[in-house]
Amino acid sequence: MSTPVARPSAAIRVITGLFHQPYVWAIVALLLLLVVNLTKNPAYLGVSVNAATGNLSGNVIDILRASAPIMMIAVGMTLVIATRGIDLSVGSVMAVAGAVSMEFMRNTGTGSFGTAVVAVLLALGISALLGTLNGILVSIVGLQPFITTLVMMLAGRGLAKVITSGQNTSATNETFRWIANGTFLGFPVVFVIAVLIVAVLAALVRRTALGLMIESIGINPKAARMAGIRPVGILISVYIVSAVLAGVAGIFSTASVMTVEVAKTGMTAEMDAILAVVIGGTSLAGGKFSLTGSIIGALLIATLDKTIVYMSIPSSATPAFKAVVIVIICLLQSPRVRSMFNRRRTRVIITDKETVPV
Amino acid sequence: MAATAPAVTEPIVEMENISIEFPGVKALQNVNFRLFPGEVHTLMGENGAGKSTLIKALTGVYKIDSGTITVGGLSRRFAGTADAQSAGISTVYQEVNLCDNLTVGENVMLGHEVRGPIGINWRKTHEAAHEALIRLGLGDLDPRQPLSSISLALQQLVAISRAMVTDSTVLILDEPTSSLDANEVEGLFTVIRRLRDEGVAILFVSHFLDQVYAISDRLTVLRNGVVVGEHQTAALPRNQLISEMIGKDVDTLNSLGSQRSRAVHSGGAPYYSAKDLTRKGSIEPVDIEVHAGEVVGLAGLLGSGRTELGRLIYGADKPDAGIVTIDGKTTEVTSPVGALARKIAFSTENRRDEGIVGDLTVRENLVLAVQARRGWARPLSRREQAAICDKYLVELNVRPADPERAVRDLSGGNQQKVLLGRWLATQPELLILDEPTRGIDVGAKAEIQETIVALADDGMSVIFISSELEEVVRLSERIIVLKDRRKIGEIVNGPDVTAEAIVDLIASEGSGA
Amino acid sequence: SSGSDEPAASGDDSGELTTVGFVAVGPEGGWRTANEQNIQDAFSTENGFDLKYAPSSNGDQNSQITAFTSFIDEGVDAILLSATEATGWEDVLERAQEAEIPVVLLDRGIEPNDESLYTSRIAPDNVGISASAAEWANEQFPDGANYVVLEGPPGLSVVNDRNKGWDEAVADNLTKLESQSANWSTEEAKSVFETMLKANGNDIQLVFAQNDEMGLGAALAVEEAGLTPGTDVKIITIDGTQAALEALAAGRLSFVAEYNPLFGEDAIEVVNAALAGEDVESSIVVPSTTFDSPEAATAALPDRQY
Amino acid sequence: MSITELDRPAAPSLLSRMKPNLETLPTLAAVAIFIAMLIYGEVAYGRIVQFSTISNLLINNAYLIILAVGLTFVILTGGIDLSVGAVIAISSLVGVMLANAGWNPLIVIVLMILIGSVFGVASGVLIQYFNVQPFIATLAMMFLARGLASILSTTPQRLDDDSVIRSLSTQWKVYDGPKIDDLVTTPNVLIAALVVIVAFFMLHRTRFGRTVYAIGGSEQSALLMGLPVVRTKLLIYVISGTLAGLAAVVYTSKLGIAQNITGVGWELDAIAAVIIGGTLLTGGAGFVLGSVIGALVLGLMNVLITRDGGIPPEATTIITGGILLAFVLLQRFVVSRKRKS
Ligand SMILES: Nc1ncnc2c1ncn2[C@@H]1O[C@H](COP(=O)(O)OP(=O)(O)OP(=O)(O)O)[C@@H](O)[C@H]1O
Ligand SMILES: Nc1ncnc2c1ncn2[C@@H]1O[C@H](COP(=O)(O)OP(=O)(O)OP(=O)(O)O)[C@@H](O)[C@H]1O
Ligand SMILES: [Mg+2]
Ligand SMILES: [Mg+2]
Repeated sequence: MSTPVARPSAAIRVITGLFHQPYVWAIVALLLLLVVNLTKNPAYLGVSVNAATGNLSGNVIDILRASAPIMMIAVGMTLVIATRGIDLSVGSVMAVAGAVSMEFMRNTGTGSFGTAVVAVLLALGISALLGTLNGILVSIVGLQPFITTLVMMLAGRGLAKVITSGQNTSATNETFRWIANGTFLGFPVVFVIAVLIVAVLAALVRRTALGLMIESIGINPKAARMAGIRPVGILISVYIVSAVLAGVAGIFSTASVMTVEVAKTGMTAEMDAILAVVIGGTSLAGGKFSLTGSIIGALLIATLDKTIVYMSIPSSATPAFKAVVIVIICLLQSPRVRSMFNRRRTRVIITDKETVPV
Repeated sequence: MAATAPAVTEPIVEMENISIEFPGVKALQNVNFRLFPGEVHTLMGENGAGKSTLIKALTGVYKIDSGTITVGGLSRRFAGTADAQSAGISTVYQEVNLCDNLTVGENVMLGHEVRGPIGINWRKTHEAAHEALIRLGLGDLDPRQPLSSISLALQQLVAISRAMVTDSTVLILDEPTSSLDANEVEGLFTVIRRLRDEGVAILFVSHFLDQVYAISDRLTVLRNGVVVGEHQTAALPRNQLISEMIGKDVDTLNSLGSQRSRAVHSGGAPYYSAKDLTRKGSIEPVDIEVHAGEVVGLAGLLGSGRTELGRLIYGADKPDAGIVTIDGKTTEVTSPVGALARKIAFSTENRRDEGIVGDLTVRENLVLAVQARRGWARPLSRREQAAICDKYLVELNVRPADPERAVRDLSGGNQQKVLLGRWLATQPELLILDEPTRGIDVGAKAEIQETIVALADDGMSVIFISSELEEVVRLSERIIVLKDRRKIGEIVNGPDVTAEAIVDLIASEGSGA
Repeated sequence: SSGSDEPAASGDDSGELTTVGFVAVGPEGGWRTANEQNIQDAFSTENGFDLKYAPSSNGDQNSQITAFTSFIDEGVDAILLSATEATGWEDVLERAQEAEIPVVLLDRGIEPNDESLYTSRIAPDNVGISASAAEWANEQFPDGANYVVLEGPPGLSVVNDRNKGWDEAVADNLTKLESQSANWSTEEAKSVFETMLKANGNDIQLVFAQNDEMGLGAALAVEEAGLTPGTDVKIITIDGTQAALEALAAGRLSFVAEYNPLFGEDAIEVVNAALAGEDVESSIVVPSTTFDSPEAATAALPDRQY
Repeated sequence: MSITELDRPAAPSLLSRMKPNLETLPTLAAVAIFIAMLIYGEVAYGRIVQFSTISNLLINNAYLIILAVGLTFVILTGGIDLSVGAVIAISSLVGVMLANAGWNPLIVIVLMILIGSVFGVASGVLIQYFNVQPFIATLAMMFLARGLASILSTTPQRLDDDSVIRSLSTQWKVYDGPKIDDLVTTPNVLIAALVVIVAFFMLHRTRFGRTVYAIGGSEQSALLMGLPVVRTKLLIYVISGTLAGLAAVVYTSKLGIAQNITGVGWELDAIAAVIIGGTLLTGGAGFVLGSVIGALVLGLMNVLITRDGGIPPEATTIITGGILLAFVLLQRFVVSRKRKS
């Protein structure tokens, strides 16, 4: 058992390091939640090797595992939001991806590695398809992202039900199961995969000029166009990315129970994602975005959910508890309150919101 | 060297020891400023000197760090424009601040709508708006037409006419003339004079010396956030004013010949030529040719279609018809992307909405177009970006020359310079400049003009749009004159060509719409 | 279940079909799908019916009321109602009466239970079923145990009924550590129970899962924790879907109380009787069995239709 | 020419804004498509264009209309309010409990409405003074309202039949048709109608309303034009909250019960209604009348799906989505066509 005290002190050093970051308060809140849990059980942060399964086990591990799907959709959502859009369909896409993979594995009976791979590819493929649809409707047809993805949210949920003909299909495939329940070097495989994907994506947007272009489109579409940026391509691709990542999330959450629950999988996931993004310091008005922030946001939400159970807060009270936490974080992030913390004078800085042509 | 105040003793506005500091910039330092009833007082200063900030400090848009503000004898700290307005101070800020989802009339009357028994009386409201517009000579502008359908220049006038609706004791105009042409300016000035004679105190900002001398009684000169002088305008020689503004004597302004002698190389085949370039409802068929190393000016009145022609050539609007030949090859330019690929660049007149990307840094704004042309996959290396910044921040002396500052925090003029830099960085063969010197201070303006000439001498083709005819005449070798979205003539520049001559041409050509 | 004999073919001999509006809940899980499929199969054209199926928009009562009124306006011959919620039906039921349309309640009853408002109610007994589960628990743990409840979203009638039946029948020496909602979901149940185990240092002997899905999720969590379901932690579920019985047969669940979804035939009888003007008993309880051993499950599995 | 424009007898504000131009077009399109849906329904299934169906369309969607009106204000400024559904839950629960505790029904009704206002104020303060983004602020309020409701009671609370609140849903037969085909209305419907009228007046005939549009156009400009931006933005969230409270009264009186799970997802319905009505989510353009149409379109859509009755259970949401999509596409098409000509 590693000592719980070691971690916070380290984290505090991190905070002092990036105090200027917008998501610093998310980190603070995250630590506070952990402390809350510690009050119930000082060994909360302890990680031990489970004799029976040989895996690392512990609350932290659980949190990492639970955060993986949220992380996926949050990161995709971040890019969409940066372009002044929003993607309400991620939850349904999760369900579709899960449904496709489960149905495939059930029907092709074989529990082989190959089956798992094909299932994954199928799931991601159809997700990409739905994403493309979103992207085309938003960028070429010029519908409002909110309504477009709202439609996709309804239709996608239905599609999932059609695919499994209303059943909660389950299948057996060790490889597939391993994705969600296995561990790699002690870490949950889902988490490792998530981190890898995020790393690749981050490199893609930050090491190339994509990030810059996405941000300019989000900040001032007209100016971006005049500067020779092609909005269409970029818009379509961010919606595809968002959908594919949602597909990954769908695989994660169905693989953990090897069942797709057409009416449950990914339900209200979009809210979690958006929360994570905003808590991470990206503005829903579009423009500047922070992937790191969104990841921290995702971790925070996972921790929050776990804390609620760990502190055995009665389920009827959970929404209220969530609300309080969210409000606190938002207040901590607000300039008004911040200025009380750090000396800097706040000044009336007006942010202009031009309307996007629709 | 404070000048003696006019007969009226008590200043209506008195600002003492005003200081404002933004992260990294001392925008104002212990500024003292007095504004008397019945005077037109001009704020002079280079881009970034602190003029707009001083105004925003007065109206409470920015909180002041120290100092006192006295209005009408009472010490005040306004909470914002609304607050200031209720105290009789109406303000027209630098950038056009209107709502383009509303009609012209609604914009003029917002907050002052005429109310009847059953709420707003729209007929009366629009009538009132109409009257306000008439006072600025916009009688033929329909108050019910959407704001978005009128040109930026008109929008600027509409913004000013808002101030005509309320009768206030103080009227603040931050660069109201930046995109107006001679007639509009004259119209505006008559209004200003009348108001002054009615005892209104008017605070005026402009970079046009002629205008300043024409209208203002006194002026206060700012440099780097410090007051360097308060003068009776009449008593102040231009050169002294200029040297006070930029802190050193400049003769560059005169060094550049009053007119550009027709260059030899513009003989052969034109680099760019368009036949019957058309867009329904915006431009009737136009022929235009630009040779390598030639500056072609577009002259015309407001709404004559200069901007639209520029946008058409750049592909910002899709032409309906027209044969375009670039460097001997016939092509089509239907989108900014296509234009950039063909080494055409267009610097917009609408800096805020179509130009800068506010939240991005100066560096990102500078490299944006270059990067866009390279495509997302081939990002400019840090070094390349730094190179671009160093080159243009210096060349156009943007202040503060800090590439990592958010461009929206720059002063209007400096934003304009950054934009110009963005387009120069793409090293275009054909450069279309729509009001490139809008809001640029005298010194910088001369530098920019020189830059343009230099670029042309290096073989770049330039299409130059400006509401300041003198400027057009000074820089262009040929001048295309537009009226009512129609090309009505083409003048080869020569000693006998003057701004007046062009105005006459426009006036003589048929009857205006 | 009863009513398995030849359906009264009143539709057939009089050539044209009887229009029946089915105000349903819509697909939400194994049990519901089975139940509504069964109804739809029963009221087939062969049996002389034209069934109009109107699922709710994810369980929103208002959408059901809209559908119900719409059926009245359309003037169907009879209405089948599986309400998502028990309360708030008086007005529309009265309108149905005014329109002389017989209404048969499926599964969920109404509150207050004013029998004059509807023809008959056909349903298994939620309270009774969860009570029987509790009794099984009592005899399994004569000298006490720690247990947790995995319930549906707080506020639903089902949840309240199943809690009621359980709490009334469960013995005092079984101590409820906590009760959390897992929204009927396997995935959530797994995540919730994994944390419950950690929070209580694995000292949980019994889980009362209010539906099969959540029970299966709990079982997974138990296995992940390296314990064995059935021995270390006994899991009770309600519904009796195929998946649950398979798990029971495999010993991963310990007790499955069936909540019998197959009462399409009974519904047909009632509807025909009502249309023929005969009077029918106002409440028909659908018999439901319980499975308390792998053997029982294995026996039942072959002819399990859902 | 503008002179002649002005000499013309004044076009009443309604007409002058409703004459087809780019901003009114989406709304007009919505109306047209709604009518088309009615006709299609009548032809395909029959018994659509009849008194009872239309009456019920209004009766069943009165609450949605009220919600949509509230959201129109918010969305016009470019904001959003996700809390309305949950606010209905808490407000109706408290209302019913108090009523059953023997409080004076009128006081109870006022309280129910005020509860909505309180949540509105909370959202407004978070957004205006703490720069919390509307989406998040109101999401938090949604959780809070829902949570408080669940804490209050997870069992349905039933209103006594003789309660005065119930009387709001008494059906007045305007015209007594054959069997149940009557033209009926309820006080609730009239309340909704009143709300719409007042809202229309506020938006188009008061300075407050114009400020709402201005903020939607450009908040910065509105500020620099000296409009009371802060006050207005606060107010619109109060309005939307208050109307949610009113909607709670209406819905409770109709159902006679209150539950912590009432109104899940209604905020999306209301938002969809507003958008279908032709309001831009980015703010600045749209009409409250459009939102009413939007609400009715959604209602009618459900009726049609029910009438069809043959749709496989899994496919229903697909159909709903499809119709929505078809709707906005058609709207979009009409508008772009208009823009060209
Ligand atoms: N909101 C802000 N945040 C940070 N710095 C600012 C802000 N506004 C202005 N500044 C800085 O304050 C200085 C003065 O700006 P200001 O706009 O007053 O100049 P100006 O005299 O109006 O110039 P111009 O003639 O170009 O309009 C500039 O250096 C500018 O960068
Ligand atoms: N007098 C006017 N009445 C109505 N619309 C006008 C008028 N003048 C210009 N516009 C509109 O402004 C837009 C741009 O005009 P444009 O900018 O090309 O003219 P311009 O010569 O560039 O004048 P400016 O000096 O304002 O740029 C066009 O859409 C045109 O319809
Ligand atoms: Mg300025
Ligand atoms: Mg122009």
